[in-house]
Amino acid sequence: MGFFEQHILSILIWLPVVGGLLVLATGDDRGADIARKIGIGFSLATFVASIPLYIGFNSSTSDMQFIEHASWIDRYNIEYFLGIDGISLPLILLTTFLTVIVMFAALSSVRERVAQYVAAFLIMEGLMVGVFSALDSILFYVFWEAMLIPMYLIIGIWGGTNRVYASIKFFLYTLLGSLLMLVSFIYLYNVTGGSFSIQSFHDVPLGMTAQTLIFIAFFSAFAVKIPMFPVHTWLPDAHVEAPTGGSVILAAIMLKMGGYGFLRFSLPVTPDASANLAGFMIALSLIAVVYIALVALVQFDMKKLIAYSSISHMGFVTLGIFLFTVRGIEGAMVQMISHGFISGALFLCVGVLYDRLHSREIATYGGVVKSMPMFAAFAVLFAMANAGLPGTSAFVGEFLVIMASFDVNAWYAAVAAITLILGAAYTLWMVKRVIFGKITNAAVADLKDLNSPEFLILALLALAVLAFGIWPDPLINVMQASIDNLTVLATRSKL
Amino acid sequence: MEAIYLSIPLVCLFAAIVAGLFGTHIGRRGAHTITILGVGIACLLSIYVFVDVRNGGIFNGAVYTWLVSDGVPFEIGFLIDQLSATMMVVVTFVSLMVHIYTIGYMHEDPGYQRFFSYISLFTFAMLMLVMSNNFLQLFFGWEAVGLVSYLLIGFWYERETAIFANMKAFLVNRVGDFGFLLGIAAVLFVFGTLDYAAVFSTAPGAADMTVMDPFGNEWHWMTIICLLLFVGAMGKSAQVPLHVWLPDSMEGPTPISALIHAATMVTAGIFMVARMSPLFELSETALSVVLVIGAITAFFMALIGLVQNDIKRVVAYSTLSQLGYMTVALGASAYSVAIFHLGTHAFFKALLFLGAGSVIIAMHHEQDMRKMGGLRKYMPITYLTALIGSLALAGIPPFAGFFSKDAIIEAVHHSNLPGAGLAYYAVLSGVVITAFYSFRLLFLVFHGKERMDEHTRAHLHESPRVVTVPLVLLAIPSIIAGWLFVEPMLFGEYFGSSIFVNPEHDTVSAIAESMDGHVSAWAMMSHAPHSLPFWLAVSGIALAYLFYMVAPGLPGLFASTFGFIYNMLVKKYGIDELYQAVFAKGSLLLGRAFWKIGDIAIIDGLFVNGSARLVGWCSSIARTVQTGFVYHYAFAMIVGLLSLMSWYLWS
Amino acid sequence: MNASVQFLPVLPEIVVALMACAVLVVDLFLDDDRRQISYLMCIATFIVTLVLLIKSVGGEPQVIFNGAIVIDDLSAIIKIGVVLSALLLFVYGRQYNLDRNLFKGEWFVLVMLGVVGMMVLASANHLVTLYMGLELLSLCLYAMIAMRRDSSVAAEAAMKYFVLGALASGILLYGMSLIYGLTGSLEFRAIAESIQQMDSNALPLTLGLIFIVVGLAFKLGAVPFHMWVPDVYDGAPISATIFIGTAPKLAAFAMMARLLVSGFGDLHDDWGDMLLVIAILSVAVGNIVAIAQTNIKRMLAYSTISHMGFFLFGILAGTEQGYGASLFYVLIYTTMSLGAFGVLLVLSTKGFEAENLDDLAGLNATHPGLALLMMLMMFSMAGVPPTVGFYAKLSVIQALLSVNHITVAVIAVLLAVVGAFYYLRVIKIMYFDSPPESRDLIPQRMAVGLLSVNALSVIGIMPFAGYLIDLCQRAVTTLP
Amino acid sequence: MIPLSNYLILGAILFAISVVGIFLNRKNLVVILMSIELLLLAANMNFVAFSHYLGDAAGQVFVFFILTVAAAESAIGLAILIIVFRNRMSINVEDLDELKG
Repeated sequence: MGFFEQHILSILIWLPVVGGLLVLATGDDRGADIARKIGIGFSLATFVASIPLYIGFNSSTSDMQFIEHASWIDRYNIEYFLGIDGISLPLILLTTFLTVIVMFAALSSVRERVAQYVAAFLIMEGLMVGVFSALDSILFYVFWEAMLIPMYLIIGIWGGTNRVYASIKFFLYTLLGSLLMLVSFIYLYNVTGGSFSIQSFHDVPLGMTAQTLIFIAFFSAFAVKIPMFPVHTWLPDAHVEAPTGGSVILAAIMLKMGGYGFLRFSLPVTPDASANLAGFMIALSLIAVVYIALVALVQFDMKKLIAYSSISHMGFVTLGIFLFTVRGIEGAMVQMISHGFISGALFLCVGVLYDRLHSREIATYGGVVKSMPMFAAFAVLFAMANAGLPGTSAFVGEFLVIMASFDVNAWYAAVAAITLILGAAYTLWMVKRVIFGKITNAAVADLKDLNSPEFLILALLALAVLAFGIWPDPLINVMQASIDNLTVLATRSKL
Repeated sequence: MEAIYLSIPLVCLFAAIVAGLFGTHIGRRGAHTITILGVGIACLLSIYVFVDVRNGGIFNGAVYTWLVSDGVPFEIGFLIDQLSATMMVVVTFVSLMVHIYTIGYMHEDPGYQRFFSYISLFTFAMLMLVMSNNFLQLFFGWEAVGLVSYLLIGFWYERETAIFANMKAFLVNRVGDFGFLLGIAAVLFVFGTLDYAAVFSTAPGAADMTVMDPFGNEWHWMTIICLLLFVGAMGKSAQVPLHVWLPDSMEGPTPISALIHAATMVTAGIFMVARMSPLFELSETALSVVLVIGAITAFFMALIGLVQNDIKRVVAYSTLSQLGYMTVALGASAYSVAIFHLGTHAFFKALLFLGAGSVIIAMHHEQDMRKMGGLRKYMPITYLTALIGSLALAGIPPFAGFFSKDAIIEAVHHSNLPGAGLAYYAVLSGVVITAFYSFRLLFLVFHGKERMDEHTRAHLHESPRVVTVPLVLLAIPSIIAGWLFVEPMLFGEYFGSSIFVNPEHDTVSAIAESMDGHVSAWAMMSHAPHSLPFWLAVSGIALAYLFYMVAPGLPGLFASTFGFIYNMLVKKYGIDELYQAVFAKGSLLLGRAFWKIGDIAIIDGLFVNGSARLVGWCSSIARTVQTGFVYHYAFAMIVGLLSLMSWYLWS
Repeated sequence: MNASVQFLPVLPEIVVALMACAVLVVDLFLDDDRRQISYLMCIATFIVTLVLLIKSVGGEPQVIFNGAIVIDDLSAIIKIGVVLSALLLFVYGRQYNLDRNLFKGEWFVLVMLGVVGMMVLASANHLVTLYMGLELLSLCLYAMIAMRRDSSVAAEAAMKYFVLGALASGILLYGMSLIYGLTGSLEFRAIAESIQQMDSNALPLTLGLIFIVVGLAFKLGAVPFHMWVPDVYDGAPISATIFIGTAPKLAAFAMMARLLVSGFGDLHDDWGDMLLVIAILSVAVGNIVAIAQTNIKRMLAYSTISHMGFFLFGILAGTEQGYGASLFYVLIYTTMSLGAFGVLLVLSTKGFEAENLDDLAGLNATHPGLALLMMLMMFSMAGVPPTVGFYAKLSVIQALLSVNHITVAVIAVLLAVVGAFYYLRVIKIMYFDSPPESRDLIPQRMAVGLLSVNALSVIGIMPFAGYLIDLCQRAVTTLP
Repeated sequence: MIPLSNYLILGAILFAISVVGIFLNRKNLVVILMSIELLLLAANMNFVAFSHYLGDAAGQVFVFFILTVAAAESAIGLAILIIVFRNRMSINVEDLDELKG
């Protein structure tokens, strides 16, 4: 094996980070074009470099692959330990893909401090790949937390009017959760007799009290991130205020880290506590599905609406995870990937409108289809996907989760399936008010349809959404073995 | 053969994509050429397949594996049997007619290419639905037709009513899908597979599986499954109480009303229940529910049709009512009759809608019947075909509707399920009403005084060839489809094994027995003058003649005499208002409460910002301790020292 | 034993002390234009001392001057830290001092003597040495704060610091006298030995310990002996604040570790509990009160208080790992403080003190480089990875958890979230707010260059954090 | 012979007086300086007493150091006092309250 094959994960992490630093060096806005080009170049390179992961991935085993191992902080046995399995692989590919999209989106939507913007996203890409590939809990934590920094700046610098409140709320909310997680990592380190390796956490026996406390700590980190009711209120604020690219990455990838965390940590490390508290988690998930959908219904701000819809969809993810069945977890995973595409696309759509009229208010628009037919077609497609229409990737996840929850308890499925109605209601109502109808605002009549970069990114996302909707098997196939293994880990007792 | 199966839907999809994505490049001509070509090929191939199936060419196989979850494969595949082949022919034929008709109807519309793309896409989706060999793909098609319906109802997106109607249609359908998806989940739970063949073959064994609900009642799984699936059918086939979307869907262009909201999509629910006959047969409770719901729909929706003035709405309520008839047939286990009626209804209802469309074109998009009249002499072809359609709808022999409707009524008559008696009277009285409103329409539009304004009258003329040819082509099956198919479909081996009927419920055989085995179209027709339904239909027509030709003052008199009933009918029993107030307003209210109170006041206000404020408050308090006076500082140190000391002294 | 052999280990101290005298003399003959010479002499002294110190790392631990001085890796690391920070703050503060008429021989001498005091503290193995080092340091600090004769706040700060400092050393001395009386010894090892032979629950001993702990806590600025910290940070000129806020914490660690661990190791149960209370209070008060501050120097003062709390967590764990963690923490803390105050120094111009939070508004727009450095410092202080502040927190929390102080750890991290708020606010002001109309800075290439190295090291150190932690851990092995 | 405890009590009393002198006095800074001297004296008292009773000279040596430091401390203290006075024309303890909060 060559250097590339051996260090592919490291390359995926550090290539964009180096790119980001390079972009920072281009300095002020006079270098904006160069910054954008470097950004696109590095993100494309990273995406291309991530393809061999999929090609070389052996989907028949649940073992970690593409492992990299190096000592780092010997005294605490903290290692630079990377590797992926079927759960992290799709998320990594999603990350590299969406960063390319965001870079293209930045072509037209960002005008000031371009270099810093591009740099923040590139660095964040590296960190996100790091989160999904770290097998040492402290390494994981480093990536996990470090990501807050660029995101904080993205929201704060390029955000909307209420950006300061939103960015600080975002940061503190997530920091609170993750610090408790850190405490449990260290606790586990002591229990395992000096190892921060995630796999050793999986194997260490734990008493019920310890498990419960650790579960709560993990919960506080992941539930905030994903986010679950009732710790979700940072998300609408952060989304609304973030610039388009920020919202995309936030919704499409950062939220998935919560789900990933549940899968990687909560379930296998504290199986008994998870099982004990599963009812509670499912209850919260179902509340999220219904309560948040209703809240989404009454939003005036497009971004806020999509943000709430994200929370509602993430309710499906947590529901699927805490069913403890293979199908439920498969559904949760597919839901995460699919939501990555769809929410990203929806935020980009809002971004397209925002770039033109500088308003996110639903009331500003109406009859957009008249002036922007191409855009409207995409918007309706993604809206339908958001409503979980079969044939789009969103359906796959919802379908699997509902099927799985019926197996566990039909009432769970019944409550979850309400999303079919409410999800369609809030999405289509927004579509009705924004895309269709008579043009009431003169500015809307003068809107220009998509330019070619915008068309390109939306088309790419549309393709992804449809492709995974029509043929999700390749996606599921990749994670099958890992999920089987995870279910085994999650259902055996550790007491 | 498999290539043919595959190419039937795909050719439509291809045409839709070309017309949709490259509409501006290929132009109007290109768009309609390619889509008509596509649907035409699909129609021909469907007929070929139909013939093949009649010769025993039944096929059941997967196209590809959608995904494998937890060891269970979910596949996309085709089940081509008598049932699906029949549906394919009906769908592609009506669709082809509508395609051709559209050239004339939409020729001034700027969204011409888009429209063709949509209806081709619809044909694709509908074909996928009927050809499916598993529940998953059924749901796919189910939702896809819903999507196209949504797009087409809102085709004129600048009309507020249209975009309201399409959202309403989608949402109400979603309520049905809610049940449908849960039904599918229940199937998967009970049978561990979603494949029709596998489910049906193991279904009898699962008939006795039960489950307890939280209130301690015992439920048969089969009842639960069937009821849930039927909820889906109720949504799509617009059964009470999920019927509210269908009349509003008339906001779409008329070809759509014909194709989607009369002939094909709305019958998907009927098709689905027929397809699930092996399951429904195992649950009398479910059948009973189906029967009652169908009867309610058939009767009460027909009543509303009496008072509508919009030409399309009359047809729409008649569709609702006829869907009720089909559902009643399903409930009476007369699946073959239901499908038979589905087929005949598809032809004559499409015909009526297209005829109405033809009138609307002539009237310059005026739809109010009170402003029409005497059109017979301006539009002879339209009139003639509409007459055929109306006769078929009213159930006058030898038109197609007679056979199917008569069979339904007979089947209900022979059914022993709870609610069958009620259903029987409902469908029986429905016959009068049906005949009345269809001829009311005919008289108001084509006969009597010419009530339109001068300008319109001056431009009245028969519609162009592209419009009339489909009318004629649809009129033919409206006449002959009945006596052509009634014998094989109902009493022969037409459906083979594709429909399963429990001998205990076999009402169709009971009809045959009641006719002493002399089952033929002629026998039915000759029996007609001795049967109640026929005379009811005739009396309906006669009444309509009386009301609208002889004594035009009578309707007004009745309306004022029975004001309460009249108003209730005009208001459609107030169901729309009720839903609007309870569900739409209710969820908005709930949403706002959750948002403002739950999210903003409690979670954010109290906990998030509250804790921030608490810390800030602590901070401002704590900083006042730092007074600036050095003796206070020293005092603090001494206090610290002394407290440490006393801590150790005491402990 | 040969006398020269005895003096060689303390050569760095001797060099600095002699050079302080030399500068004092030379400076008399320089006019203001040639003050540069004494400045360069100081720089050269520090560099030479650094070289000497670095060469001494890894040597055998030795106790000299009849047990008064101990020379080991711990002392070497501390001294390197002290001299290095003195060197940096010399460079950072050059322009600032020039602008404020503080660029004078006396100033240099005071810094150098203060450094000597800290070096003595780092090596002190005897109560007398400890006291002498402490007083040498303190007296220099009092004088430095008061150097701005025309500033009434500086005078006030100096007075307060002086009074409270003297009170604290009085308390410390009183404690020492009790310990002396009970153990009959002034040398740490001897004290430890006699404690071992005593009934460790003897109340008078605990009493003496309390006095000593209070004296030490004052030096660190831990609650409730912290009251001087905000006022002194605030009132002193920034070039003095940076001195007070950095190197002395290092020296305090050495003093604390040697006195408590080497001297009172057997009384860990007692002082551990005392420190626990003090530490939690410090973290709480520091973080909470900092939120209300609008003056960045005061804010950093409160932040220091909370950091000292975290730093105490390591020591109070009473394990070798804990001591190492504390050493690591205090080294990192010093680096961060140097960077943060360094940015303030660079931002201050003649007649303008960059000391209010608003003075940083929009820094990213006008000086993105400085803003980046300050941001790194803030994130590092908040303990956000990948900055090194995180590893520091990680290691002390690990130490806490290893002795099962789980609740304390949870409280500590919750308060850290509170703390993150005001660090974020600084970043918010720099990055999200709009800048003032003009912000003209004198280019200070040398200072900014070093500052960049200083600040970037908090992130650049990441791959090598392992080595640094290891170094700290090895250094504390000689303690018990 | 006077028992050790008497010396210690004296030391403690001196200590207490000086501490009280520091935080009770709100008028004159000079009094605080005097209290500080007294504080050091208390420690010295203890050292000498212990030294004597232990028969160990180290304590008395320490006292010499302390005395020296005390002298330096007073010098600096008075110098600061003068600066304070120059800036505010007052040596009132209560006037030193510009820095707070």
